[in-house]
Amino acid sequence: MAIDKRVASAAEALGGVADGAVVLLSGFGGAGFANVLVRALAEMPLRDLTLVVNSATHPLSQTHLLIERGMVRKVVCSAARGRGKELSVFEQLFKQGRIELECLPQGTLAEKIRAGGAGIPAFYTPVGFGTDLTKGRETRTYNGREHVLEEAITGDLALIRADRADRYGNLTFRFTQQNFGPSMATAAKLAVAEVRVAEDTPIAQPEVQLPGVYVDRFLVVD
Amino acid sequence: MAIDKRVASAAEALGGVADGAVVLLSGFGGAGFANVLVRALAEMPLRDLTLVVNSATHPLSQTHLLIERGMVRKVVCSAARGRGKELSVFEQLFKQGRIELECLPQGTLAEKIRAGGAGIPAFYTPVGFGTDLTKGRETRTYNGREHVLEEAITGDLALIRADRADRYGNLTFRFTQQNFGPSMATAAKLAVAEVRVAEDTPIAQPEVQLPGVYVDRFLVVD
Amino acid sequence: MSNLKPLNRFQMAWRAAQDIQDGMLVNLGLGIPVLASDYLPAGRDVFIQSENGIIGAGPEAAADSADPDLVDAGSRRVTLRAGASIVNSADSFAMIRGGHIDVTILGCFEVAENGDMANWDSRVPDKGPLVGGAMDLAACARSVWVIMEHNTRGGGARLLRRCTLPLTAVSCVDRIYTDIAVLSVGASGFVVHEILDGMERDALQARTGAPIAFAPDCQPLVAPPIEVPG
Amino acid sequence: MSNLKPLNRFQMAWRAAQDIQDGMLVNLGLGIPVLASDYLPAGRDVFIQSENGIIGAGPEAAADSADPDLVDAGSRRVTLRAGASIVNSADSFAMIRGGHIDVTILGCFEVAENGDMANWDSRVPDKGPLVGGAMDLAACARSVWVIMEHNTRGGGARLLRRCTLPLTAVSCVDRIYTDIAVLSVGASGFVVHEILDGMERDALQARTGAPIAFAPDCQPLVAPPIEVPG
Repeated sequence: MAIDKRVASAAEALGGVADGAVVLLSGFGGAGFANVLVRALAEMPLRDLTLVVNSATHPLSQTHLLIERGMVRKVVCSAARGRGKELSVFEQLFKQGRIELECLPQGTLAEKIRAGGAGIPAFYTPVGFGTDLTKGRETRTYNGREHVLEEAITGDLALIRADRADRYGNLTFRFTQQNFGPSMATAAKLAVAEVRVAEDTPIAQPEVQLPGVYVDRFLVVD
Repeated sequence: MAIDKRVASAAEALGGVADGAVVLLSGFGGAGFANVLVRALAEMPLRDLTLVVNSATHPLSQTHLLIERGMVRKVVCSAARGRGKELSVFEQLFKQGRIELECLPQGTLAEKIRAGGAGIPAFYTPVGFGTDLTKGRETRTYNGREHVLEEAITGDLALIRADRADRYGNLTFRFTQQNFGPSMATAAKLAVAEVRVAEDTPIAQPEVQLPGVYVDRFLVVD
Repeated sequence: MSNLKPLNRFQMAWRAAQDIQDGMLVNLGLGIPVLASDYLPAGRDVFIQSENGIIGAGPEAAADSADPDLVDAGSRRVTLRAGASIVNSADSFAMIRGGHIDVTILGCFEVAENGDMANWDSRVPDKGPLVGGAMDLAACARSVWVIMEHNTRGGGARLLRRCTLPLTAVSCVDRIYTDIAVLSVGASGFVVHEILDGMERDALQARTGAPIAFAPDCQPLVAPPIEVPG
Repeated sequence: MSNLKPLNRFQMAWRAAQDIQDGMLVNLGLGIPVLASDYLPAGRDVFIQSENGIIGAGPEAAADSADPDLVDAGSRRVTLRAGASIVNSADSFAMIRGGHIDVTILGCFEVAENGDMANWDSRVPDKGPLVGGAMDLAACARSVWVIMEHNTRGGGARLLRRCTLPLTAVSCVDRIYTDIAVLSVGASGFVVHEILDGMERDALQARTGAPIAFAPDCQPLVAPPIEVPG
């Protein structure tokens, strides 16, 4: 049967997601948030999610919906600070001890996800050595410099945003929209994309930025 | 001064290469060999080179020139078998104990080079565990499976082949021409490309397959 | 018994191809495995991955349209299927090592009853090693299938208690397609699922270097006639 | 002495920008550092890297051409320079961690005389942590420059024997541009290369929380007048 990864609804896109899922959410600085899918996820009766996302508090992301509805047990991110003096939803829950946090250097976060998709269970990095974020971590000297051992991140679900898709799930991204999306798709058991446009014909080979074999389903939004 | 990475001659492209250099050579299956630059390198009075190359014996590569001229102390590769029953130049020298060999699984070779360019000094991989190629290597269990620890590869010089370049060194590749080229460029102190075409205007952003910041010099070859 | 005709290499490739499921991402090794792409059952939409970075390799190119920059893992000049894309070697092996290949079909010298595989070093004196992507594929594809003659030219067993040749990967082989049988490797060793039509079970055991069990639904192995090109 | 006018934040950015060399790949942190791109000396061809993957970020976009998919590390909608390219986050941090950034200029709270840096956690009660790419940049850029006020609002020292705030990276800072001095961090601690025009050396030492040495060619720090927008 001819491959066709397009789905008709957000419900179909998110079918099979279960309590306790580790959910990888793309997006940085306003670009690449899969906000339609995140809103749809927030409508599902899910609990104990772990979110892996660069920022837990970016105002242009809908991540806060999942957090404020009490669906999230833990956040793994590089940024969890709300803007201004008011506490963000995340910060309020964190202050109350109602949500767990693992804060990572952004490049370590990105590399852990890339490793998860690439079959590398652990790697050494110089980043974070000697800081509070790597306390108690195993270290080793390479090239006269201390490094910390970091383990891969894998997920049950990745929700990513792209620009165009073809039936095979091949994706293109606009400008900085890609950020964490491509590696998150490789690291998740189920990778779902929301896109602006579904192409009727296959995307030409040199334009494909994420091979469709990494994408399980995509939804056209707007 | 406006950046312009184009050089006029192979001599200029290879200026500064010294005895004992670790040289990364791109190419796989006939695509992506920087044969013009390799031929020029073979004309230089260099000794004790270490070559990092997928195959030491591919008939469409000029790697054998460096080997047969006695310039090479060691080869790191995933393939060192000549075709047919006749021994290749590499095999003859290896039989005579006049050249060293480190044979690696191809994906481990590729990942070690990628790690070298990405500031990852070492990583664990399941590949090669329990085989002769990883004897004596440090191992560790992740997810119930044994993994071996592999260290990064970096080089003094990378010679890679691409299709088009702009003055900033941005590169595009045709089809499977890319193979090891992009990661080799990231892992070498000096990355030199040979290309078919120099573009007068910058290559459009989505078409760039290797950012020019990784390319130090490029030479246009027929 | 002497009339029994084992499968030729095209028929072995055909037999393995019948088990490739719709929508799979498949990596085919050099030699017999790469032939399997010609025998996929109609209607199966399959992507062939080539270790040098092709996702969606098509058939070998015609001489007049062959492109030297579009080659597969066997240095053959190939084509691309609809929806194909190409990545670099680091990303290709990230795909392989990351467990994204549904099935790899590999040529092989020996398989042990625990699934150990030896397919990269046949110990030819003075010839250099050639491992290529074999270890990555054998260790990391979700399913590892082997196509090989059941026995060596000298009649020796290739299915063994323990491999005698250097290993490619440990405990990795899931299925074996030989010229006289189709087997799987289970927790207790080799299980025969198909045996050459007309062959006695004892005869198969005699040609195998480890105990074999027969699946309850063991079938005769039959393949359509396919001529080996002269 | 009371007439001495420290540099404003635009002048500090200007001063750091003068030291960016032709052909460099530069990453500019949020706040004052990002202003430096406006003050590059004429004729310097520089690529600005943004941690979210831009190689060659241009100035902030005009409101009518701003694109929500083209943002920098500070979520500003920006433009691209000629020759720009864009990679994903894993590749962007491979570039950063791999030592391919010639210079990063970062905002900072504290620097210790051994080069330790604290710039990510000012211990505001109940506010969540925000490390972003600071640790990657501080640990791995070839050269790490800091722009910060020489003292806290309360007059406390920011250049210290040891940092009091949580570290970003150890022994990483190469140069410091403050409102009253330009310093480097050497094997024996802080070395002053420029001191605010007219300021006494003792006065600078009094405002610094660790011993300072003066380079033999120490110069007066002067910047052209740049107004801080109301």
